[in-house]
Amino acid sequence: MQNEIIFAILALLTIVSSIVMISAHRPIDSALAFIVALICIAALFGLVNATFMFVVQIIIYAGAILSLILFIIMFLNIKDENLPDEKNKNWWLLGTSFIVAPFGLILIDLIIRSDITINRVPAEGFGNIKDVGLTLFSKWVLPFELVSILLLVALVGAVTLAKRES
Amino acid sequence: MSDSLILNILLLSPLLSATLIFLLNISISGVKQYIYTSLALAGSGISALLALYLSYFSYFENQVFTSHLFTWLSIEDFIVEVALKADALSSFMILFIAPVSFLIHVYASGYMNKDKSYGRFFAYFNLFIFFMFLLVLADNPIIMFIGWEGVGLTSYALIGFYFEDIKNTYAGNKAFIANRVGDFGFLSALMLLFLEIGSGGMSFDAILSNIGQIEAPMLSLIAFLLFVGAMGKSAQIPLFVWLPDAMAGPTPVSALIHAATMVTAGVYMVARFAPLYNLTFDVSLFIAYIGAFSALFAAIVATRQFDIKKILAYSTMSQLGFMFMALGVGAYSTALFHMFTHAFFKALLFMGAGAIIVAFHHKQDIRELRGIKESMPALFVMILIATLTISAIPPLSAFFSKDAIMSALYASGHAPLFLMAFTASLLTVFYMFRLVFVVFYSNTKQVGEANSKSMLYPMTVLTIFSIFAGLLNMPEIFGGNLNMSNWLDIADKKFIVTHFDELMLMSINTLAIIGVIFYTYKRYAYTNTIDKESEHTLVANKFYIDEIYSAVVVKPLYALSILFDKHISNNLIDNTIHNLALYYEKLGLLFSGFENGNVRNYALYMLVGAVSGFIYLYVLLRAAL
Amino acid sequence: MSTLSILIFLPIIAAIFLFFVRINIQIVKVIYMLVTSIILYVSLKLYVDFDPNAPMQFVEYKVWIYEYGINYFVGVDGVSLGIVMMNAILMPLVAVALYKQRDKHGYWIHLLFVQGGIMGAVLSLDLMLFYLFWEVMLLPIFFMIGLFGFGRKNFVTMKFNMYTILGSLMMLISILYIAVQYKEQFGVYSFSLYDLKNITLSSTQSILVFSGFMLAFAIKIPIFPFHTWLSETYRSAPTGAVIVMSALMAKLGTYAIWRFLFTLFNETSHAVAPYFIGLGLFGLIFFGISAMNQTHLKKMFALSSASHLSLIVVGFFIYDVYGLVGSSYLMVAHAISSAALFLMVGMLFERTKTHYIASLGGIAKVAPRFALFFAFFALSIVGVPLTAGFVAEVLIILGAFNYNIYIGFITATTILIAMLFMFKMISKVLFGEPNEVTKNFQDLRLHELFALVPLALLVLAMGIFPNYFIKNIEPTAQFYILEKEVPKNDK
Amino acid sequence: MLQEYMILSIILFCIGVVGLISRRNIIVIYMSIELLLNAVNLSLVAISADMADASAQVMSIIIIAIAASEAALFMSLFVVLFKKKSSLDANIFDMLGSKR
Repeated sequence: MQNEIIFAILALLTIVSSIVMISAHRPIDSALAFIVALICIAALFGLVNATFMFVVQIIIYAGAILSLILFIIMFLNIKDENLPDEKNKNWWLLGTSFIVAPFGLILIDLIIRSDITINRVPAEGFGNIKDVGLTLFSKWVLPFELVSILLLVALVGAVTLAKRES
Repeated sequence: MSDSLILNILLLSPLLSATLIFLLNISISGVKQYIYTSLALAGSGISALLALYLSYFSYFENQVFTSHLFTWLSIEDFIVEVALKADALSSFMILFIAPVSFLIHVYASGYMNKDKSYGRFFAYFNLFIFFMFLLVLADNPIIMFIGWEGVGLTSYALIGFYFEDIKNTYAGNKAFIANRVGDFGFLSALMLLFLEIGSGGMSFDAILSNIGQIEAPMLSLIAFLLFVGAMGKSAQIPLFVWLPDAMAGPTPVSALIHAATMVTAGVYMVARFAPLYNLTFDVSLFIAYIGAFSALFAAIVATRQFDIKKILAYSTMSQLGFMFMALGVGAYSTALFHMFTHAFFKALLFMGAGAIIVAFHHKQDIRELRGIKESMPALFVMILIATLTISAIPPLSAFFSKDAIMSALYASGHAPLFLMAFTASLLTVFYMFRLVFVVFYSNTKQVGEANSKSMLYPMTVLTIFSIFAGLLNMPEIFGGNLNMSNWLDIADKKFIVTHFDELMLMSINTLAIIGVIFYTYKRYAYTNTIDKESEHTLVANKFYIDEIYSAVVVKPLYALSILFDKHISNNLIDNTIHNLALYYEKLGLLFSGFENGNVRNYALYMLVGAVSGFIYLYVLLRAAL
Repeated sequence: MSTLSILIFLPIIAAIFLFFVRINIQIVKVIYMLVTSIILYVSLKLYVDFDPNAPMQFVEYKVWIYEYGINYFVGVDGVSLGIVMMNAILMPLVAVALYKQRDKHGYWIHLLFVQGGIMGAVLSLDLMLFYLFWEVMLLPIFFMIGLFGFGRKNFVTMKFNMYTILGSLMMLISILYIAVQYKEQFGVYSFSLYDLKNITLSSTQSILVFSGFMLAFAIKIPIFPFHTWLSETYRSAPTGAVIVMSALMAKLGTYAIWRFLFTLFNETSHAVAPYFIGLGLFGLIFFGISAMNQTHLKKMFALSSASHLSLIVVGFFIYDVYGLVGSSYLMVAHAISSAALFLMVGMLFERTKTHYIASLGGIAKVAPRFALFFAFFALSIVGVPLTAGFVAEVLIILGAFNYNIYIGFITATTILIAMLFMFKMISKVLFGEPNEVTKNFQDLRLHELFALVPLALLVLAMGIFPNYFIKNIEPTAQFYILEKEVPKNDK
Repeated sequence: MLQEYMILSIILFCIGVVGLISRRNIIVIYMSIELLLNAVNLSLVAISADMADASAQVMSIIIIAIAASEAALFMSLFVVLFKKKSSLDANIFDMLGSKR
């Protein structure tokens, strides 16, 4: 019961902060709202015993990526006149919501109607570093290596992109 | 020599000489003139000799020469042999065509002397003779049609011979187009003829013996269409317009093609189909009336012409009208007889005119050619004899032939025809003597260059022919026995005229003619009447027939052409197509607005698509859930 | 490799080879001459070995795409022989006449390519193969106009191509449709002409499929309302392309009517014949009269060609032996004459740099040989006796009179129609006094004579001894007539 | 618990899509993309917990890694684009479209 209440609060917080994020005019507001959302999601991870994911989410997303975004926003010194002139922003949001709504509603409908839960009882230490690490380096070693290459490529790409113009 | 070989040589020697001259002319420049002359004269001379030989055997021994060259076409029943056949009629035709051609060749070698296109002229000339022989000797109408078109083609080339003046070539175009309108009729008739009775063979004998199988209306149609061909070639109303303009060609051309030979092809063709016309009285009568109108019309127009060659051209048309009158009432051999005499005296007249024209440096207006009697007495005598002949003064040849036509018309019982013919023949006398008196009997005097002998000798020969050619078909009344009619053995209608009537007719006719000569003498000899005649009257302008044709036929055709090309093709059809393409392009622009480069818009389209697909699937699968 | 395959693939292979090997233009011309001469030799041998009385000869059959019944299936009979010979004769002569003018590799490569394409389209008896070659021969023309043409060449070539491809696509749909029908009725796919003619279609289906084919052919020929691409295209196209289009490709349209429509849909063809005769006769007169007012030589000849092609269509659709033989004969006769005329117009343009009738004149005085040949070929278009056109026109007129007397009279106007414009054109171009443009007109050179003399002799020979040529066509026509009369009697 | 997680994931995903499409600010667009990834991660982790299998968590780790590399590229892109046009408007960068 306790879990359900925590979940409800966190979910509400996530949804509200996400909505704030997509509708805020200034990017800095969005980014701050997004941090809230990300931390809430990390908390939701923790709620289902995914401790390692909880840590990763906090460190990488809320820590690394979001700080990078904030750094960039400040670095670029974005002023109001640099922001796009979004007069019809709210209409767009509303319209797109109406388009997306059926999609979401249908999916929710399907989820509610179907019985997808298995409720297997987790073993001891599920979701901690050891468990995830073992799975990662035994079953998923090839994708892991590929991702490392991807990261390398992204690194090189980012450097060249940023360097060429300067 | 075998029969067929003679025919083949007769036909092909002009072609051969034409080809040789042509190749020489086109490949080597500066060939000596005498080479052309000898080639040309050899070509026409050989065929003239052979023609005489042929006619001799045909006349005295009733021999029929045939020759089969090769099969032209053979598709199912449509079998056309290139076969030659010289029966009595064909022999008769070549009897005057070949010698007259030869004489005019000789004449032309003088007339065209020093002309820069000497070789080309004789190439065309010999080619013409070839086609004319083909026309006359062909054993079936399809080959005859080839000859028929061929003479038209060479005539086109010769009328426009001096092509530096584009007007001459327009005259040639006019001639060919008018002829082709006639050929349209001729060809249609041949096709119908074949479809009706062609399976029995396409030779003249086969056709004429099967002709009874055709039903009456179709037969009349065929007869009429054949005559349309004759109208074109023989310059009858309404297809005569080309003949006066055809005088643009060199004078030997006018003498040979537009007086003696080609224009008479229509007469020959109708005579050839005599059994057909004997079955179709209505068409025959139509022919007779067309002939009568043409004769009268041409005679009237000729009385107010000033160009010496135009006068002769209208005279030719008028005389052809006489022949068609005779054909129309069924007196075929009479018509042919007139054609025979006409060939000589009309050729002579043209050659005389040509001699005058050469002597006076291409002056053709009779008002400028006055008083030339003293300077060229021989020419004067010959032209006078020819004029007397055409006026049908006894005992010159045309007297017999024209009188035979008159009595046939009289006996046929068609009074209007007879009256028109009578008027036309008196008008003939009038305009011919007008020409003679104006040119030769004048107070002023002119001296021209002397004519070459090669021009005068052929004329002398023709003068003799003009005088004596009548002997060939002397009527009974003068102790003759109609040799020619018996020889030709055409299905003539027999007209019974009493000797008294015939004598009366002749004497009235002759008296009237002499009266007209005197009137003309009074009016034109040593006077200035001719200068007072206006060039702007209705008659002098040929009743504005050319202008009417232009307004009724030519201009509407060009208007139609503009309508078709500019309005229908371009504006209607092509613009519709272009507009279709344009609207298509507009539609494309409409859609290209969606592709604006904003990736988030693309995402929106994707989303819309995905969502609608999703909804569709959901609705579809709802039942299963 | 057998005869027909050599005819089809030798030029194409040579063209592809030349395309990839960039060598001196002189060598390209030599190779062009060599290849076309070999083709000419092979074709002549084909003509000699041809047996008039056998239906389909030199047949070659190789499986290509087995599952869908698409095969390499070629053969020659009396009708296709004419076009094959024309293709073989004209191509080397074009080169002989033009070799000094064109110094572009592409020109000759495209010509070789189009020769192979036309051979393929004429000889193929498999519908898919036919469609393939039908499109293949279009492409070189597209490029030739676009690269070497005059005036608004890009627009014109696009218009021409889109127009033609529209028709071709309709034909493709029709081909696929009847192939599917065949599969439904007989259980296997086949695109062979002789298999497909056994299918039974309802009259509606038949008419729809017929129209699909007919649209392609009507645009190519062109028949009356589809003619608007014609005069602009001919005007813009370079000499080689015009000759190919007027002498060969347009004839292919009429040829295909006989080969495919009469074989596949004989009853439908019969049923719609009156409409096409009407359309053809209208076109005959319409194009002839339209040509009267043209000021541009090539446009005038384009319309003249269209007029004659309408006559050919009439000859086919009247559908008796005279009409069929006459039309096939006219196809060949007109191919020679129009090719020669367009060739001479090309020479005229090379010398005077103008195509306009009004600015020419007096050529006969300065260049008698040119004038002689020009007038000769123009007159052979008009159809004067002793030329091939005359024979053909007589036969078509005979067939038309056999069909119906009124149709006969209208068809007979063909002997008047061509004159209306041709004689005035001859007068204006050749006669009169030479003007500034034409006074230095050079007479025919030796190599040009080499190209024109054989054509002139051929026209004469075909006009004087037609039986020698027609005996190769006639049995084929008879064969078709007999085949047609069987279903007629069943009714 | 799984159903609720899934529903939340769907809602977040929808919000991400809405943001992605309707905003013109490229930074917000970027964050919307991140939100999409997070929504997916959420559902993956929930499934992983439900099935008691760590594989799904590994997948989300990989997704996070991809998101990180994406972030690197995006950041450099922001810098480049902003330097070029000094604007964050996505509508300016439409060179792919058929301009008239």
